[in-house]
Amino acid sequence: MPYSVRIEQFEGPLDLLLQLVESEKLEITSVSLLQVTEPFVRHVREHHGKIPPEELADFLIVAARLVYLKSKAILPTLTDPELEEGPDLETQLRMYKAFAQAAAKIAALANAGRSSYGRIYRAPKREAPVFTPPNGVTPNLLRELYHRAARRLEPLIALPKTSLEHAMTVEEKIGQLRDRVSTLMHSSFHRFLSESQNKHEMVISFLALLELIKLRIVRVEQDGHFSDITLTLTNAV
Amino acid sequence: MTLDALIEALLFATSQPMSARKIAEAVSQKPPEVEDALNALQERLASSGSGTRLVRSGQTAELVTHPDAAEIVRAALKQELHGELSKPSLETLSILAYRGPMTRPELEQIRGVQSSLILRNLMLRGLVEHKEDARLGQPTYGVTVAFFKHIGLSGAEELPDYSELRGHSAVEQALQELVASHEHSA
Amino acid sequence: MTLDALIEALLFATSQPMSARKIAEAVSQKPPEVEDALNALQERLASSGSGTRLVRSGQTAELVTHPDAAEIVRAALKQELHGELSKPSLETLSILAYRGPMTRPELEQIRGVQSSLILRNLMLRGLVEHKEDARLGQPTYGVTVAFFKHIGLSGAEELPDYSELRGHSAVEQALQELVASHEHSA
Repeated sequence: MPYSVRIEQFEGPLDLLLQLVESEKLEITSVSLLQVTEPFVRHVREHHGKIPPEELADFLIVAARLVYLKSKAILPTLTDPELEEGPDLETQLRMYKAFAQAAAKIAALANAGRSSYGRIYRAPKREAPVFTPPNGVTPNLLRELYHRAARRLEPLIALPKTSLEHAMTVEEKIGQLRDRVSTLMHSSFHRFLSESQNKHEMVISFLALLELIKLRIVRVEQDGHFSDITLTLTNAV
Repeated sequence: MTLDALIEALLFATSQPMSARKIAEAVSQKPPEVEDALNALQERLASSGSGTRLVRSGQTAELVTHPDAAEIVRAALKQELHGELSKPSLETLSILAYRGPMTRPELEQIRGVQSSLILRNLMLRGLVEHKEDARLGQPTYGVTVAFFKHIGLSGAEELPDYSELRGHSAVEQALQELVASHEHSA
Repeated sequence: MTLDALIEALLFATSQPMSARKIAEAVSQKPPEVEDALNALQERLASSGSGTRLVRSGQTAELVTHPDAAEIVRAALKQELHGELSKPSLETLSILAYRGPMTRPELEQIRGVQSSLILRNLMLRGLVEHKEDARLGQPTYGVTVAFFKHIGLSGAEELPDYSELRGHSAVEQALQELVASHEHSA
């Protein structure tokens, strides 16, 4: 499917998050975000194949930030500078909501059909077609400008591929994790996270972990309030 | 909105002289009402310090610029025709030289920007013209022979690295996306 | 003839959006005088019951028909209603209309999603354009005069709840944090 069409079909992660919060008739608070973490992650999982590849990473990042919030609630010592970076999700969602409401008003204006129209330019009749070449244009300048325009397209064409490379599939990661858990049996949550190479991988690890817990493949154990979480493979596999 | 304002908008947008009968049809009013409104419009433009005026000859009416602005307006239009080409115009010219003839959507797909005004300007200057072959139901545009001659070439083939750059893979792929999106939306 | 009438005649004759800089050149006046005259023109058209109005976005101005005349003008031009804008398009246009010009990372910070394709799409449709000022080494984007024509407003100030959203404190905070994190990672 061409990139120009694909983009129109799916709304972003904040839109999804806002819809979930509103469908539960909740205010936007840190607590309500915790409440919609599960449906959000479930939605991302279920619509995985339908999310445009260039947007997948953004959905995963929001999912990761939600899971991070939730994990922090049970494991207060957990901190990750990267996931803490930038405005918090709550602020971001409030801001998004303000613009989503404005967009609805703009939509009403657009649909009212009250457009303005400019003039149609009509060349004066008496002026015969003129030839007024610009100064200083050379074949080499044309070459340079054309080449530059063509080069400008390259990142756009590479976009779906680079985005996909960014967002490794959750399923793949689950497989890896399952293998790791089978061999190790015990795996520390902290170590698990620290082994992630970058933010994106961490995001996926988070999701995969959540997945495994929900599928009852992994059991999460925590000895004390501030101690590390231990991951254990259950008999389900 | 008053009838005279409505008629003003109509004459403004269509940009050509219109007969009172056609105006009456367009605004769904009777000729006497239109006649009154045309008088009101003429008077309002004259008394409100407008830069435009209503000219009437026989049964037709036309909006034109005020004669006091004639000199400046003429100079500006001349400047548009003879001044330096803007960067976007030069880029458009180079894309049409290497890759033309092409349709406007194809050109825009490569530039990534809506380009109708630029095409209009390049055509007014005789640097770009409609070519014979239409594609996807759209007219195609290419640079004129006169322009090639002006830069000392007998045709596109003599442009530096012509065959290599004409088939530039990024350009090729962008144009294929356009075809694909057409098929998709069809 | 007053400067605002002269500019009205100029915009009428060139029949396209013009930047304040180009207008200033054409009428041989300084930018502040042109700015004042554009305001006066906008005011005069609004208060004299004109069928036309001045639409402005950033530094660009265009003379267009009044939205009250939309139906009649559309019929006379044999134009169809504009196609509906998708939800992501509306969202992006709204953010840029209220808060623009802004860079792509700033836009993405608010939308929470990668936006290069939607920006490209809107630029192809002529609803969004690069604006002159770059920030953080990035180009900035804003809505065009064509966008305001489409929704029948004369400029950003007429947007619903404009001042409220323009100064939205959450937006302010988020964008500031974005700048901070940029500086941090730089």
